[in-house]
Amino acid sequence: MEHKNEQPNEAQGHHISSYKEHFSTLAALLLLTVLTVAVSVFGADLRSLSVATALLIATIKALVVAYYFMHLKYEHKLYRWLLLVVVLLFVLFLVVTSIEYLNR
Amino acid sequence: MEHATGLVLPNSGHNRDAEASKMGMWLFLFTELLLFGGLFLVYMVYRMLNAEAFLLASFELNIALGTINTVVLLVSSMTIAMAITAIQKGDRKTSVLLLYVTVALSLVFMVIKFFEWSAKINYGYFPGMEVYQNLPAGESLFFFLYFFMTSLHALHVIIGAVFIAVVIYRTNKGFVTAEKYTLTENAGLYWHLVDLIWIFLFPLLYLIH
Amino acid sequence: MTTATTDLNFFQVKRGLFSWIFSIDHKRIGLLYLYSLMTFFLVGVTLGVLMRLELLNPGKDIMEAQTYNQVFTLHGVIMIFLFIIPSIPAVFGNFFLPIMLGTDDVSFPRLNLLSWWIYIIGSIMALSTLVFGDGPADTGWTFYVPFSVNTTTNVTMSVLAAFVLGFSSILTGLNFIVTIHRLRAPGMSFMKMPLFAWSLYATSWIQLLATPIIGITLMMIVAERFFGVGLFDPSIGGDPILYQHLFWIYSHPAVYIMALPAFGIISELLPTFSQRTIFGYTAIAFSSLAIAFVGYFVWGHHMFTSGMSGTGRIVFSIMTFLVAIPTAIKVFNWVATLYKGSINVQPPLLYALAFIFLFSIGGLSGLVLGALATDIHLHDTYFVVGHFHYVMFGGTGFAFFGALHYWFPKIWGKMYNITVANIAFVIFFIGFNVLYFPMLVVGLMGMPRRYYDYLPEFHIPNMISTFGSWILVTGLLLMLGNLVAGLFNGKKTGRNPWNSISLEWQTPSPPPLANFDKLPELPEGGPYNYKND
Amino acid sequence: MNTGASTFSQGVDLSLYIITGISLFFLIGITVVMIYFVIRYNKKRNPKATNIEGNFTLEVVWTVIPTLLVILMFYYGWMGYKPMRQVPDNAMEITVYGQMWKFSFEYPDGRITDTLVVPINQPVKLNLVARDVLHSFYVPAFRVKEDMVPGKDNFLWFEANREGRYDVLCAEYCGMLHSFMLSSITVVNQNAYDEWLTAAPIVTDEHPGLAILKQNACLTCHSQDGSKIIGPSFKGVYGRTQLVETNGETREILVDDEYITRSIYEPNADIVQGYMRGLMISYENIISEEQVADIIDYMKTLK
Ligand code: HEA
Ligand code: HEA
Ligand code: HEC
Ligand code: CUA
Ligand SMILES: [Cu+2]
Repeated sequence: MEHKNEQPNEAQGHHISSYKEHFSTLAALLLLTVLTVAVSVFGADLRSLSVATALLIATIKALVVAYYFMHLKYEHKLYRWLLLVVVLLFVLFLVVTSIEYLNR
Repeated sequence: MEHATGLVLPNSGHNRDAEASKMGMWLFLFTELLLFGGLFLVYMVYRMLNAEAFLLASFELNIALGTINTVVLLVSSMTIAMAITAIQKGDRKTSVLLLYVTVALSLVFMVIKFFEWSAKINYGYFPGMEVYQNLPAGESLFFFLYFFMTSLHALHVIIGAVFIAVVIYRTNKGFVTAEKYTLTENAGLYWHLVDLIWIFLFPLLYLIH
Repeated sequence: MTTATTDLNFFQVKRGLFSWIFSIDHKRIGLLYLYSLMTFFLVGVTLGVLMRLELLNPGKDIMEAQTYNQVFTLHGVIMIFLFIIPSIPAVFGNFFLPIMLGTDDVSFPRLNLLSWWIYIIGSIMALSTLVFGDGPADTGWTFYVPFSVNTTTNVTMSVLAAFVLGFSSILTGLNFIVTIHRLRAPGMSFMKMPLFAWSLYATSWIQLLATPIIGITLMMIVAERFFGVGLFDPSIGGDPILYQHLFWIYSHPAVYIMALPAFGIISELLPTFSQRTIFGYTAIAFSSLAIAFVGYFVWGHHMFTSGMSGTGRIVFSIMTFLVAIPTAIKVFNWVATLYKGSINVQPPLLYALAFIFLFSIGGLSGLVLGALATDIHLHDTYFVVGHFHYVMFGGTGFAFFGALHYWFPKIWGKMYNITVANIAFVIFFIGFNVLYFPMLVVGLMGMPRRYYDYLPEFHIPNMISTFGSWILVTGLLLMLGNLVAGLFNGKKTGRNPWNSISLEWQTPSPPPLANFDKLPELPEGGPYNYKND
Repeated sequence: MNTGASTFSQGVDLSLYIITGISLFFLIGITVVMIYFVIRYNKKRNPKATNIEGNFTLEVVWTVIPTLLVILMFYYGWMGYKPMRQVPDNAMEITVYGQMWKFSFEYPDGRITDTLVVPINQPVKLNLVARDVLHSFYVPAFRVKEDMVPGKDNFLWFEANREGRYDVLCAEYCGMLHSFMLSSITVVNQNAYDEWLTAAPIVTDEHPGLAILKQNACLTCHSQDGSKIIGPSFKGVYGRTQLVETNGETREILVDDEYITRSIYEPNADIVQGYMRGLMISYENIISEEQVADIIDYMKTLK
């Protein structure tokens, strides 16, 4: 099997994010924060719906931080795969545990 | 390097390898994720078992302060990301300045957190206190988790701030340069993780109404 | 190509205690682990033998009930956290992984030294309970709440020790993953990597991703003991079973931290001693990853009687059976590797063959435990004790000693007495079975574990088992004695006494500080491609 | 293994035999093949090895066959277990209390016993209640076991189908005398059971206080003859002065009614010197004040 480019490599050169890009990222994150607080404060009677939106927004925010601030977007794809596996593993922990508890 | 003599291999473990340090940092962040993950699991189960109590207890937390702290952390995340950009461009001064701003923001975060905690402690919500002992079932669990999770997070904030302080020192000494900035990058990664955790803690503790 | 300017091996470059305990050479760190680990192992087995002595007859033989409880807890803690989890990765992984990858050290040599120090600190903390506080914990190595929160013995210290040891384990795993990604010799793709490296890779991922969970869980116990908030107390909405979930989310994957490196060792030993390629390289490599992944989702099989939901029990039982498949695949491939080989029967091979036999007994008894109906009967009986000694001692333990015999000439450049090693092996093997097989039997009869005293009908198997422990002691002492004798006056060996083509045998024994005196040459067509045609 | 004595034994034993059978087949197969190869392809007989990289068909075969076999094992295990959680409607209910280190049984009519007597061929449901820490109710002959978890309801049921006396063991580690936490189940025929039921509780001239002590397993920790077990002996305890530790301070105290009551309701308030905290649970909701008075009365007789 040939494994070209399988390894992340320094020689690939580093992406330098611009200040502007960081600034827009922050703007997006703040917007999402306002949104999630608003949903919670004004949508208090949505109950489980508001839990879902809060977690959804948090996940989006986390992805934005990871992709732009943490440069995941410009990293070798290995890193995205690993992160995916780790998150998947953790989510499966939660799922399996809830299967157990919800059927008590 | 311990061996001055002998054969030098192209893939030596004693070569400077920026990619390796970054990879190491990422792996370390994974362990941090799962450390908090364990707590999130406990939170999930107990919330499932005590939905109403968790709801009631979460009303006691101050959304305004929580939101401000969220904003503080997000801004600090940006400043450290910018510090990396600055050093990559060879602009050492700006980089250091931005790092200082980041540390300052971490202090702001801790001060606000401190006021929040002392307010709760004044009410007697700290584990072991009178009021806490008499809380209805489930609510005391919420406060225990609140203190446990936020203080573990605060510990990470402190470690992150110290880490950044080291970076400032090393940058000033000229060890961190436009070619050799892994240290700044790793501090950034760590700091973003602190932010990431908070991004989940905030809605789970303050917002879920 | 540069050649070595000096012939000094890594023992000779520097001398003195400090040149060891502050060394960042992976080979020295590996040996530091070996010496400390063997010390703790001897403490652990001594406790084991004492327990067997107590169980020789019903009623009190040599110690009080409380002492017995502390002894088996300390035995379990030492064996799990101090011996078997670090064992193969920390000793042989450290020593040989870089060499087998054709590099001169791990990616983070200083971090490597730090993990050894953390390991030592954690171990001292664990053993300090013998001297300080109210004696060693008496909870069993599982620290189940609420007992572990109520008891007055020194649980806090034991738990903190396990926490600290977890850090060491994480750092080693992290180091290995990065090393495997970054430092493979030019031309060694993942699919040309020795299987030992593959197994360490899978192991490291488990160490990295499961250990934090036990860390946080143990912290909760400590918090409980300080604040007494009742985190797991149902009367305020908590759930004692949640503790068990958290504990086993780590501790089941942990059994694969113990087993996978052993699988890696066997995959190295068999090709060398049958002088042919390994059968089914890809299957063996990927089954490690499969075990690592699926192994995360079977933790509930330790809790079948805890009052889990029915659905939970069924899910966990199915997953348990699924995780046996990749292991079965490995076993079949190993046996097939012997086919048409040119088999050279030497002590390391004997350990490898014994491994396959004993581990199969252990693993197959695991299947009995994985089935719902039978586990209800056998949970927390001596059947479980038999099961895990077969997999841990008969499996990982035998692989560890196999590896020690295999790499002994490489590490020290000398050879032990082969005949004595063979005799010791036979005694060891017999003693092992006499010791542990009766446990499976007495478990089926219904004797619960962690029993200081037992009903008269369980007497005979317990007696046989205790006799077995004496045979085992004889074998072990003979084996260790032979190795130590080999250290001092063994015959010098060359680079490659076993005629292997793996990279570590291309360098002098003991290796020089930089690991190689000439650029290593990867075997053509894969790591096990013996030239047989 | 001892012969089964309940309706579950068949299912459990069947799955045990099936799994063991398949396991033995593989174990013996692997061992024999392994030894054969070592002899047949020994380097003396076969100086030149042949490289065989692998065989895809074989890999598939030895993946699929074990998969099918483990599904079979799972299935039998599941079937043997399934009835264990389905309690028949006509089951009689008995509550089992587990505490360090004694089981006690409460019958529907309120009688409390140390050992269980049940009629043959009658489903019995046991409600499991733990008072202090985890315990596990284990009857090897019935092939049943279930943990007793403090603060949580758990249950177990069985239908005995052979007369006799069977051991009950505690199978979850619960502290110092875990291995002494034993009891027994006597399975009798319906007539004998009815007789046992209607027989008036054995009247003895036992002191009522002693009866309470026995019922609540106090005597597993407290002797009546002056010897130290886990707690202080009750002999001569009343009226004596002794050293206790209260909130970390040592003080001298007179053992009187008030102190004994406190010792029973809040055992961790004063710890007698030389003993461990946290072992004795509070009997606040278990022993009534009148009963405590009886106990005190009885203690006075232990000189
Ligand atoms: C090295 C450590 C190790 C390993 C590798 C394993 C491997 C396995 N274990 Fe074990 N286990 C422990 C260490 C280990 N275990 C410990 C320490 C405990 C007790 C903890 C405590 O409570 O203190 C325990 C307890 C334990 C229990 C809980 C028992 C109880 O308390 O009630 C169960 C239940 O399912 C179980 C199952 C298994 C299974 C199915 C495997 C499988 O992975 C085994 C797979 C192997 C084989 C199947 C054999 C080889 C294959 C063949 C010979 C081919 C033929 C195979 C087929 C046809 C499938 N183990
Ligand atoms: C790798 C892991 C490992 C190993 C190798 C062993 C080895 C042994 N164990 Fe281990 N055991 C565990 C892991 C292990 N154990 C665990 C995890 C538990 C569960 C604990 C719990 O329930 O919490 C357990 C529980 C356990 C029990 C059950 C206790 C109970 O439930 O009541 C018993 C009982 O016999 C036992 C016995 C033994 C014996 C006799 C050995 C023997 O192999 C020892 C053999 C000894 C020798 C081969 C040589 C000894 C040498 C000397 C005496 C000389 C010393 C010399 C010098 C110091 C110079 N062990
Ligand atoms: C698990 C063991 C255990 C059980 C069961 C137990 N005790 Fe105790 N008891 C202790 C211990 C240990 C102490 C000493 C420490 C303390 O004072 O709490 C003690 C102390 C006492 C004392 C104070 C004795 C003195 O010398 O001052 C009294 C009275 C007492 N117990 C009564 C009871 C009664 C009544 C019961 C049963 C209803 C009971 N105990 C059950 C362990 C037990
Ligand atoms: Cu009760 Cu063990
Ligand atoms: Cu397991």
